[in-house]
Amino acid sequence: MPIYIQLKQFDGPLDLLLHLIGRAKIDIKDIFVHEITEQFIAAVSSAPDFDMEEASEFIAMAALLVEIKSRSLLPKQQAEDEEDPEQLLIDRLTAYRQFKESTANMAEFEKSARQTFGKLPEEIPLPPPTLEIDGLTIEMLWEALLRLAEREPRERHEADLSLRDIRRDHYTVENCIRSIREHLKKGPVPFDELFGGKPSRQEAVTLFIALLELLKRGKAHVSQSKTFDRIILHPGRRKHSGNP
Amino acid sequence: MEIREACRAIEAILFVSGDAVEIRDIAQALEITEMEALSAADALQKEYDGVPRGIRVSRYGEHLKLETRAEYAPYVERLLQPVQRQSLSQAAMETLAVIAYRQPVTRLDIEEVRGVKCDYSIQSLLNKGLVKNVGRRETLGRPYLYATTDFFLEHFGIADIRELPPLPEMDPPQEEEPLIP
Amino acid sequence: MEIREACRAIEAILFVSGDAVEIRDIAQALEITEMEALSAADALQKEYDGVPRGIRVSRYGEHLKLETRAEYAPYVERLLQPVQRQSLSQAAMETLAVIAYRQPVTRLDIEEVRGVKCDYSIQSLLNKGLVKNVGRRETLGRPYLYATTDFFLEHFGIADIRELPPLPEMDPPQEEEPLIP
Repeated sequence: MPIYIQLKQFDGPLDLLLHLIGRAKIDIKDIFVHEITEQFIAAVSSAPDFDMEEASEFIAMAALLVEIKSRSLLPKQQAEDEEDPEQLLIDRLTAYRQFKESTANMAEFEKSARQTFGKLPEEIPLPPPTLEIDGLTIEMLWEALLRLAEREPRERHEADLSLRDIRRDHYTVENCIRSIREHLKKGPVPFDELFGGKPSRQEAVTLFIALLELLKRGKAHVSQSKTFDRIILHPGRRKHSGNP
Repeated sequence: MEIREACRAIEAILFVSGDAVEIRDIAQALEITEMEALSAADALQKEYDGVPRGIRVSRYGEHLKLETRAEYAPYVERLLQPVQRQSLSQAAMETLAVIAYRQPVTRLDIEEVRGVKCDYSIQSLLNKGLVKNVGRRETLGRPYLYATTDFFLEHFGIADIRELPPLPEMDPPQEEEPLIP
Repeated sequence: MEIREACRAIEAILFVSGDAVEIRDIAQALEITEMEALSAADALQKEYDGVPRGIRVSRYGEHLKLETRAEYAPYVERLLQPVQRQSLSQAAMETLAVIAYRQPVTRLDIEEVRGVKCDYSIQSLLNKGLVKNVGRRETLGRPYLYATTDFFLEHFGIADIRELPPLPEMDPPQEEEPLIP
């Protein structure tokens, strides 16, 4: 009797085999006693929706069935330790049927769980995230300072910037500008005379920036007769003599 | 924090979030230990179960959720369109069954049982949050291992994976009762 | 329908809805009169108010609603937006120490003390809100000046930076080189 089967209905060859076994009302272990193999091959080869991609598993199974069947016709020549492919297939089918049956139980659980309802989450405007910092203690700060102190001292240019005190900058650009302009009121002044006896690096840098600022604002200009000669600072903008 | 107070706070949290909330996150928010959060949750659960109520506190693995009791589903459905859990296809259910009973398993383990490729159904279960990746098996190719999630428990309404009924018996041949009638 | 049963059904409906539900609609769904629905709602409300709970039933005109009690909102917020815990690396701790005791300082000042590049640790302290930019030093390159923030004070529970303990006294080996003690 020909069997028309749509392969798509089945979740693979094991599923189809179980279907055929079920329909024949036989036990899984009698699969090769019955005509299941023939029915399976007929079903696969006559399938109208034969899609190579999906059918490859069915074809592989058909090949296995044929192999098992043909082996049974030959005298036994199987090694002791070799597993019997027929028994392997029967075991696989049995295990698969177990899981397949278990899905009925699971579907029951699913069904009753569907009788309970949750609630949609509320929409809540959230404040900005808060941050907490672990292990930040005054002791840890101290330890960090002590580590720094123990480290090999590097050359320090500005001893006035000690960790001992929190001190404002001694020299600000604004103050320096004021002091340069005081000097300039008396007329041109050599640049190096702007500094005190031993200017600190900070003083020198700040004065120099103040000077650049004055030049930019046009409140002063400089002259130098030759390279490395003294730089003379003059009040006011440079008067252009017309020379390019 | 007193346990009564913790109960109330948990109740409020579960109500607002609607979804299942992890016990660890609750403990963190209330600044109590997970053990304390657990016993408060237990107390709250008992309180809800003590008198028959329209809603209950359910525990799914490490998650807690507030939800309606099944008996009142018809009334709820008559008035509202509650969000329904989607039921799974047979293929997805088979793959899920293999994962649930044999976890952790690799894709090949599942395909060995089902006799078909399972990439697609595994991916769809991952997307639904019913299974998760729990590492790799240290064999050739280091394949991923899959296990069920707390959301799996929620989907099937069970508190613990051990509540799944045992697999159906292997042996009895059922002459008169064909599997697929 | 018994009043207790109606209470339970109303509770389930209000929970799933989340929003306010009209009493007339509830009566219709439960196939009871509006009067019956009202007295069931009353009973439910009393039940919720009897014991302190995290949620309560509120009535707004002809509507009923289940909602959280305001006092538990902070826990809910804390859950949805947990406090982010971070710790400081040793490098960041050193940089912070230098800034705290010498502020305002430039990156170069810090690097001079620490003897390593400090861009990364300064950035990380800025991100954590422990230090801030307080202008520029008017020297060449106009480098940024860094100082500690109010969050820094808050973290140590002090009102003013001068409350930081004085640096440990150590005999400086050289007058001109008062190292970090």
